[in-house]
Amino acid sequence: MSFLEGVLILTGIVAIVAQGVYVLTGLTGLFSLGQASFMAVGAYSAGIANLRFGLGFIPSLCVGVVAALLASFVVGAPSLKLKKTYFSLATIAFGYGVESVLNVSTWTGGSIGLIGVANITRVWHVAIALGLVLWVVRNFKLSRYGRACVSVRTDETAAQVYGVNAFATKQMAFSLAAALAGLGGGLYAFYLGYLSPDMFGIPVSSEYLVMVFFGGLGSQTGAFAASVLLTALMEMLRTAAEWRVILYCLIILITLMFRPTGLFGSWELSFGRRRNGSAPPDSPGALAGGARK
Amino acid sequence: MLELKKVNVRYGAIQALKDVNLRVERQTIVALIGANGAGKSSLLNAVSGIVPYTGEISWNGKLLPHHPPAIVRAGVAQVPEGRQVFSNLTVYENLLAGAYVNWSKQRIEKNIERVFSLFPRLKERASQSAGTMSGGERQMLAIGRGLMSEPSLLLIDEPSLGLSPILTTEVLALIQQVNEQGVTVLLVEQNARKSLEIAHRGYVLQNGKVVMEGTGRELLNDPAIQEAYLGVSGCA
Amino acid sequence: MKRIALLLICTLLIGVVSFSASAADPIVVGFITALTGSTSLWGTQERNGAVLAADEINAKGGVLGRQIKLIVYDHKGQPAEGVSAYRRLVDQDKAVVVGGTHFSNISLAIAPVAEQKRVPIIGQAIEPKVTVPEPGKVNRYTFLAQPSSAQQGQMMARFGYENLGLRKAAVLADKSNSYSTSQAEAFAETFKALGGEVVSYIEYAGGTMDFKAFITQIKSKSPDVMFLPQYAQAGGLQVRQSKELGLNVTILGSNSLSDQNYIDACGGIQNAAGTYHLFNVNFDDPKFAPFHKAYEAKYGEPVQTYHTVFGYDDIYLIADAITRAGKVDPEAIRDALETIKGVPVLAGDGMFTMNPATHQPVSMPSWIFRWAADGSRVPERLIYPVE
Amino acid sequence: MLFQQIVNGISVGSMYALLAVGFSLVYNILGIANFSHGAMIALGAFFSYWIARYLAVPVPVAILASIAFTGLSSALVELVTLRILRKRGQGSLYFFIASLTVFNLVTAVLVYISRGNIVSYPRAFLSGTFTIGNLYIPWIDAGMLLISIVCLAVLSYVMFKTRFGLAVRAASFSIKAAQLMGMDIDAIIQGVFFVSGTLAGVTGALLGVKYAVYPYIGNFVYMALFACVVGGLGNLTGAVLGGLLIGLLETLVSAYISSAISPALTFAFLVVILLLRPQGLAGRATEEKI
Repeated sequence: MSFLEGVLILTGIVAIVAQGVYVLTGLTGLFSLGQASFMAVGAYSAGIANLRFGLGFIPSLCVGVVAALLASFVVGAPSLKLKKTYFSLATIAFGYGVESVLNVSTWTGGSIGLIGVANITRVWHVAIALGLVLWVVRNFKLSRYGRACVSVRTDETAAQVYGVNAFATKQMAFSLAAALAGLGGGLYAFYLGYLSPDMFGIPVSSEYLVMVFFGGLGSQTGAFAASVLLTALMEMLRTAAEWRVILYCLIILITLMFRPTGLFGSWELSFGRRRNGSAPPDSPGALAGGARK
Repeated sequence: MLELKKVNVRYGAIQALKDVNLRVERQTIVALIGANGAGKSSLLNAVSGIVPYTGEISWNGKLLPHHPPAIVRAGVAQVPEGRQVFSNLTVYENLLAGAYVNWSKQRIEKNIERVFSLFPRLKERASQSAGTMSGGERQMLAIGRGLMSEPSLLLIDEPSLGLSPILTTEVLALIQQVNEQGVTVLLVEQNARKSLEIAHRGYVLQNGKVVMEGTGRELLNDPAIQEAYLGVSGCA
Repeated sequence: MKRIALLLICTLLIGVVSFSASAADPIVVGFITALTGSTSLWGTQERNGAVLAADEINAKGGVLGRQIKLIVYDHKGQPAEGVSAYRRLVDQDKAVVVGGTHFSNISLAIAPVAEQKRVPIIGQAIEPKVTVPEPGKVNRYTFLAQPSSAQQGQMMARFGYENLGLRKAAVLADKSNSYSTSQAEAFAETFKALGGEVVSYIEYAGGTMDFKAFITQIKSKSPDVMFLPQYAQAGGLQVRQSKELGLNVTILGSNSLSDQNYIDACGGIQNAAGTYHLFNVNFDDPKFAPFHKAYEAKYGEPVQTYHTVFGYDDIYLIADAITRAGKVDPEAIRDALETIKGVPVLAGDGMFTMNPATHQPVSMPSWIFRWAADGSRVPERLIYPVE
Repeated sequence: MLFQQIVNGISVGSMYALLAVGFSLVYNILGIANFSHGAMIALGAFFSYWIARYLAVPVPVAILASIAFTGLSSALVELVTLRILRKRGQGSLYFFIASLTVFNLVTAVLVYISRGNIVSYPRAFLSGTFTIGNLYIPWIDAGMLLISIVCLAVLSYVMFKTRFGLAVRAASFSIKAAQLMGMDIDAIIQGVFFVSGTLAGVTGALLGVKYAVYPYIGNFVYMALFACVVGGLGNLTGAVLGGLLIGLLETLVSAYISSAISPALTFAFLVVILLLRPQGLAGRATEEKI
């Protein structure tokens, strides 16, 4: 596999996970600092399924996705009923939990990590997965479930008055996001062939959040474009040596100041009929407990 | 005299006020009536400078700035609906907050005494948290707080919201009393009948436009108004 | 339109990334290290050492009559970044051999990729699994240039038991760092095998800054020695906090405790004095004089940490391998790396020999140092690992 | 040993409390997590270190100077991020992301300047230990507890006895209503950032004295968020209680249950507490704000 293929695969994986964050944060207004941990669950489950149970590529990926889904129910069931802030906190707790369990467990290789997962992922795998994910998320957004998510984000109480089950809607968005993170994680495991707990910390989760805002909170296109742009940017800045992270942060910050709604705002690329995305209102989501104007 | 000339307010794609012209003579009560979403609160908020607008708003011949503190200092105060009293502060602190633009301790004390004489109930509850008060008491506090900056023009938003009919009458009587002390009042009310009864003039807003104006009596007797806003039983 | 243009730019950017031509006149040697992130001090020192070595070699006419072109990339402390850097070096820059990474997790991620790409990498990641993923198997293209963590833990245990006569040990290990856990395990195993007792073995979660809960526990077991296989910061804090809680025992530590940082983290030399640590470089040895002089001339400041030597030695080992390979071919260079024998280096006892079966150095000794009250490192003895 | 562990826990907790109070000030007024607080913690640590080292002044003087600096930096962050966003009609939600980026940026700059180095103050400040019976109490811990108490006393004076404090509390309830009272909301928010920045500066400098000065010291901000939420949002007393609770819990879990997974267990406990008491420790079940 060449360098370019490697970059393309990584970009695709980032884009898949970012689509999940878009559903969760952009559509539903929930902030998760645990998306990378769902990646970890997906990656480790897929890796272990392959390494210890000899499952093939596709079945292992399925195991990863299912494991992430299960985890999303465990985290979501208690926390999604509460204020959005507590949900965010629960995701942080989940992040710490996953990291320490991975460090402690001999089954996952502890801090040394899981060595010897097969290198299977190729560009076309990721391309197909990404295409599917983009299609699913687009349809989800336009479906009644997507509209339910938007109504929960805008005003949860009002949504419930109109017959939207807010808890179920949030759980659905959370699980979809977790499943996508799990899928991304699985592909990651088979791309890298090696997993260690420090790959999936809270800082990684927050990078995904920044990414979705950078692209435009209300735009699926934006989430996709931002994942491509920022992954490429980080790679290009490799030659900047010590200045790399500083430049990366500066570029993001300046962009956000000049385009506070992100690159794409709520604009969507559409084929045929022009369709305007739903503009995200300025209702603080999670990490913003006492919601007020 | 408060004068609005060609005032426009927009929130993104929605235009809340369209070329509104409006006058409030000194020491009168002017009622602003209209359906929900007609732009009544936007108009008050434009005058208070907390929503951006285009056009001219002047008070006593001087153009009002767009900066809320300067507007309050110019003698224009707003009494927002009753839920907006600071329920994390005590009654006394709420009044202090109302006197924020005033630096003189003596005058603040004097004003507090004045408010307490208008609303004796507030005095009893001075050290109580505003969050524990009933709807009527909150409304009184909101009005009292509005008076603390010694305004010459008071904008009052929905004083009867959530109040029983008896309390509504009581609060409107208090507003009349305040007016008699020389304060000009621009009143926004859902309860069109009662507010027009105490108002010298009234304006009817519909979809962000002034569609009708006249004295309180004229409007009360207008058949179109009767049908749209007064009904048989009056608005709840 | 603007937005569609933006989209197009996104897709083009990916292409641009891969766009860097390489005229293959000089020999391209890659180097991967941490230039950003929490270990960037070590990384930049490693890079400085590597650049210094490459310059020296080039000034003497290069290797096989060709100049060395050293390309250094950052890995940010993240395994996937390390793999991307390796791929970029091999695919885009056409590097024939790669040096670096002091991070076990990053080298563990690169190792399988190196097996596919068949371009050797020689570095300082001391986890034995980097080169020997499972007993009896060796990663053909991955090499280690310093004693492994197992050997370092073992040497410390022997020194403590045999030379200092210590019998009751407490071990404190960072569960999130294999550098720490693997040394701790080796130490505990050796110490017990020698006849000592490990009274307390505590593994804590990564990122911990306050160790008083553990130190209070350790204190109740009254050990006579604490083994701290830590980075300088954590190790220093542990020592400082144990002094604060009235626990005064002999401290044995890993090679990171030789950083000047360690004294700072201890809160001053009065706390750090008496600590024994490992270090396979003795800067006081006169043979380092030219190295120090050259470094200061080039960078205008003294050497900060021993990682400088690691980068420096890596490049000389690579140069030697290329010379013996006789051609600029990754496979030949790999074979030459595997058969390094008696090549002069600065670390250890000055001679480097590679074990072809493990891709780790043969009997590479380390100095045991003691931090003296005046802030100098006093070499106690040179100790060899037992194979 | 249990008493010693409790002392250890309180010493960690008092620090978290101070962190949480500064953090909750901005949280209360904007309703959003301000991660640039982490940047201010790190700047406070580095700046007081630099002053103490290069100007050779006593550590307490250096800390005071750095507090002014972090206060101003915090106000500057408000000016170049939140102010611009508000003028463009975007509110606190986007500021959340901007503050996260500011945090990352400042950390990266400090990594660049310090090259990831760990440093300590040139001369010992509050070093050593005193004992009460079997209890060992480091001076730095006692000092931090004392300084925390002083800071909290000053802060509660400012919040409850001054005009500025009244405005901040009013704005915490409703920015719109505060504006209608003639309060200059931009100035108030700026002031809150300044005060919050000074608190971050004190904490950062003290953390630097207690542990060491290093670029990632700002990561303590996550603890501040936790303490703030567990204590009950919008409540300064709650922030203090939350901080103390987390410190104690963390220490006791490490000591008696499991050291390797103590963060995970601690956070799990906290989530359970929130499930049982959703308004937080000191939160009253008051009505929702509008």
